[in-house]
Amino acid sequence: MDTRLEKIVKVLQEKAGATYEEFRGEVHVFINARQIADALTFLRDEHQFSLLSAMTAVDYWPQENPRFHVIYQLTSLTQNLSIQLRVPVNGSQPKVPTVTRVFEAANWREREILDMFGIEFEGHPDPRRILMPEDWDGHPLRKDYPLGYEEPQFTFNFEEIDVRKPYAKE
Amino acid sequence: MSEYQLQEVPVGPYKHLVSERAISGETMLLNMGPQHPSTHGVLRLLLELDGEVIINCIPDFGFLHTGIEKNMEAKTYQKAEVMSDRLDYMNNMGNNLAYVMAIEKLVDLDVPPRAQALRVILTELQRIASHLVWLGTAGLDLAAMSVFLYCFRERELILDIFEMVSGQRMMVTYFRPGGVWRDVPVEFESAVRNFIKIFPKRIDEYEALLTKNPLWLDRMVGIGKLDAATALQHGVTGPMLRASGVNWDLRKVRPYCGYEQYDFNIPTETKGDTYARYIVRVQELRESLKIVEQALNKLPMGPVRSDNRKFVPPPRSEIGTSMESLIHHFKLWTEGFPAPKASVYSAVESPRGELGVYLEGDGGPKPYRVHWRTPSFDNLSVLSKIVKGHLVADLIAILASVDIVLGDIDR
Amino acid sequence: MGVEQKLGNMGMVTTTLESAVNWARTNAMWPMLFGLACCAIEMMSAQAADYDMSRFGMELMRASPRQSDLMIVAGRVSRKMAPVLRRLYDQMPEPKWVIAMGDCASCGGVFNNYAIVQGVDEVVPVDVYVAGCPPRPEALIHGVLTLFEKVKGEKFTDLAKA
Amino acid sequence: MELWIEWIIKAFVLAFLILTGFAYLTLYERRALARIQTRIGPNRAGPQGLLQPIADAVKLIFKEEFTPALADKVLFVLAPIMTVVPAIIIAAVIPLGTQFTLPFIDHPITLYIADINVGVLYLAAIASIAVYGIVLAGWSSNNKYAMLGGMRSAAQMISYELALGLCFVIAIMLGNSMSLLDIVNAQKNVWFVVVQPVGALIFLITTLAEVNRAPFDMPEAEQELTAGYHTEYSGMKFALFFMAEYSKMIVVSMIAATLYFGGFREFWFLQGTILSVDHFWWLGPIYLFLKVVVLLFLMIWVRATWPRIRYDRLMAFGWKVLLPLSLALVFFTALGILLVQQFGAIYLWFIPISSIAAGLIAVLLVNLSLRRKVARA
Repeated sequence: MDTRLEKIVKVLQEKAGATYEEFRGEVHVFINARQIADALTFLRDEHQFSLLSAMTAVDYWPQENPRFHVIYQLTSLTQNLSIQLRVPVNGSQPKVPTVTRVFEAANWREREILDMFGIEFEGHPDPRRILMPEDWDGHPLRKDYPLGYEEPQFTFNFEEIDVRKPYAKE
Repeated sequence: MSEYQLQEVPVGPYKHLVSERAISGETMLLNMGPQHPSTHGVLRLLLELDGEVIINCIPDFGFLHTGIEKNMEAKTYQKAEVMSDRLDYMNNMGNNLAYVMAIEKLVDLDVPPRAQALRVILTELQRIASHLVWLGTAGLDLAAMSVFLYCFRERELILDIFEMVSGQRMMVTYFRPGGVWRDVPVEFESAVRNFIKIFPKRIDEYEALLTKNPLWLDRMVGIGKLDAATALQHGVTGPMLRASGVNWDLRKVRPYCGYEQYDFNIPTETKGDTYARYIVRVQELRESLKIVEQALNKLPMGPVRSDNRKFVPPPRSEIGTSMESLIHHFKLWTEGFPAPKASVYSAVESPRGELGVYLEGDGGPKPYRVHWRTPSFDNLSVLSKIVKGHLVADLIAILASVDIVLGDIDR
Repeated sequence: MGVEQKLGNMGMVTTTLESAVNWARTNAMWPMLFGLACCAIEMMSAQAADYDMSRFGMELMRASPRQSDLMIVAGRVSRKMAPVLRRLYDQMPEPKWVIAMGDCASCGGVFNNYAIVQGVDEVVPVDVYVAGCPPRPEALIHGVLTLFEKVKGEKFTDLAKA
Repeated sequence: MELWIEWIIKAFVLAFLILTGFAYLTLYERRALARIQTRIGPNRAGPQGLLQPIADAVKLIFKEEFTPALADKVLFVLAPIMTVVPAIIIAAVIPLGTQFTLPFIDHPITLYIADINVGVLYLAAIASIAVYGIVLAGWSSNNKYAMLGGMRSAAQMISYELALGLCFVIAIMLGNSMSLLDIVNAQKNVWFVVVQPVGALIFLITTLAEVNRAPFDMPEAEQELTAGYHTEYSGMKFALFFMAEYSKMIVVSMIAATLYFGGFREFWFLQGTILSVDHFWWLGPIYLFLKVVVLLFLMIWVRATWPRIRYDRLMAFGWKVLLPLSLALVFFTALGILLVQQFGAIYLWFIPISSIAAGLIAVLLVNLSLRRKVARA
């Protein structure tokens, strides 16, 4: 691990009780949901991690606690460093405080996670669905959401499919 | 005479985003898109207009949401690559590259130098092709229609090269984990050289049509100014960020595929307006061409695929003679290769900015989670900030300069 | 529908008129300027110099559905886009035709999932399907010519009935 | 008795000419654009695509007519008519040639419908009516894009009409008459474009705005307002707008040719030769046709090359550059004419020199302000 990152991780460990993992040179810091906004502010202001490169979530269903990880990938342009923060989130009523006040890029990313995983971001200024229609049921990227497979039509199952498949009429 | 009344856009879900005046009907809500000639696809912008001045711009997208991330989770690592082509459909080679680099990082796979050089050549050609489409459509948006056709003429040359190496014009799936699909044909080099010879003159042609054109300047200069701090706040990357004065290009700062061997500049501008973005992209055309030429001159001989048989299928000739190869081949194409239970984030510089792939394995042959950090998504998020106070016509210019690809945003 | 709906069957007069009108329709079919995804780029290529759809009088891409005759569904149609697409189709004046360009528009293509309409024929009636992902510009032009063949065989009476 | 038959026949011929001209102008434009853009253009309908306009027309006739439910029905139907009629009747005063004598009955036939003594005024009056159609179309469609298009059209027309009018004035002063025939005949020796090149240039620019052609095609700016004022129009009604736009292109080119490029007169070097209009009357229309084709090509060329100017810039350009400049030109022209009257014909050179100087100053100022803007941004 980069010595500069080491220092940062140490501070996070002391301040927020974070733990970390390392894989192929990437540092993943696990942090509590309550401290995420503070941790991001700290990284942004004191270590110039000024770019929130990516923000996403992973669903570990059927594991319930923690079911989700919310992932913040940060980049420091001046130091050319990257660090990943991961916030474990509970499966029932998943909630994470918003970080839109730290990074505005998080605004749409959080909406996307809300849309796709159903994780609520407390204090988000505009909590609407972003990709799916407003009236969509469920959160597609959850592991318990079906992919929505439809049987392809081939010559041998023509009639069978035609019965089920809707066609537009003039 | 019937009573005249304009049909109003329902404000409902946008109530907290528009101003009071829109609800009272004092300002006009204009629905731009999803079918509009200059939203570059199916983007919907809800505009609040005072006369023709934009007070508010609320982007609404997802009309092209394809469920690619979910779909990739249902396929093996190799098969899922097919999906990556269709994300940002201007940057197919670049998407492939981002994805296979993530896999290579996840399973720790080496790539032979020839494959690296080929990847550089082809992604740079793709960058040129993408910028050509951008330049053409930006010209078309501002009604300089001939540029569009000239740009597509040159793009065809690149597509011919792609077809030559991969058999497809757009959805190439040419880069594979551990190398490329197969070696390039013998005509490849002469085709690329021909392109290198022709293209600089063509760039001059576009520049002659646009760069100093007073109307073009008038439409572009000082429009949609974006300062570096706001850009970073919104996660803007790529030419847009460089036009705002931040010299950040992953090819330079975190070289991959051997970009460190090539001598090229990262064009930056400081003004951060629409024109600066145009200049940055046009200069990038030349820089990319420089890289292509150098990579082609240095193109080493040798294998184009790693010989790690656990992840890379053996060549055809081996299958007939080696039992082990046959088993590997069979295993790879029926079951796929397992990847460790871990996650990586790997990013490349796409024509639009940082194209990152978050890839998580679960020990099985299918990715547990693939997330695409797509540059257009963040680049677009800054739009509503930079269009405020501009005219509708400027919105077109700004939108063109952001260079969004809806497939990239909606995924 | 246009004038022909009021004509009905008038024997030879309408047959000759029919072929004249169908000839006009095939030679002046204005597509709607409407692209969805990857195929839209190939559609643009088909308009550009190397393939040049303008030879068939098709370079007048109309941005307004009111003035277009042909809807080329170029790309995948998501569940969110489907109502919009149908509305655009409804806004086009008769007679109108639809080409489903590419695999996604024809049958869902590689995206067999929750988000994509499995074939645009669930939403609008399709005249010609063009295969390919994306189809080459030549394939699109072939699709257009196939549509022309179809249009040439159309009868006023059929249209009046519909 | 004979007179009105003659008029009706001439009116029919003229209307026919303009309508056919419009149809083939669309083909001309599409082929020329295609050439510029390294394409081929329509070539499948008939030999070399010559039947393309007919195909377009037949298709549009047999297309469904559509009126939006919330549109103002009367005005919605009236608007295309109001746009197309002025575009055609404006041609009535344009002289296509001199005159000839009908054989057997010895009746002289003039190659224009009316030579009214205030012909130029007629042009200015009719030309400004066409904008009503566009504004009404935009308003009555009950569509926001259409309304924005209509509003833009009105604003644009007002700002460019003035400079256009002043360019009429220059031609009137040089021709010393308001009759178009006199103006043409005054250009027998030297075309007004030579005397007043900057005026001719401004005239061409303002006519581009007058007929809503690129780069001034604000009202229908496709990339901004989808289709602008005719967004909701389909079938034949849309065709009428199409017809109006292209007929106006032809007519303004005819006017430009008449006022500044010698009208139906031959080129000055052909004067007195066998190719003079005085020698064969039928050469007049041919010369005019050639000039119109060249001017039309200019319009198409501009469209293929230039980006669209922004709406507010367009107005600023009209008010701040074209209007003062054309006022200056009027002044210089008047001064030049005075000098000629006082001191002799050699002083005619004062007009082009002073106006080119004024034009260059204007270009310089615009350039400077643009450069300042670029530097400031």
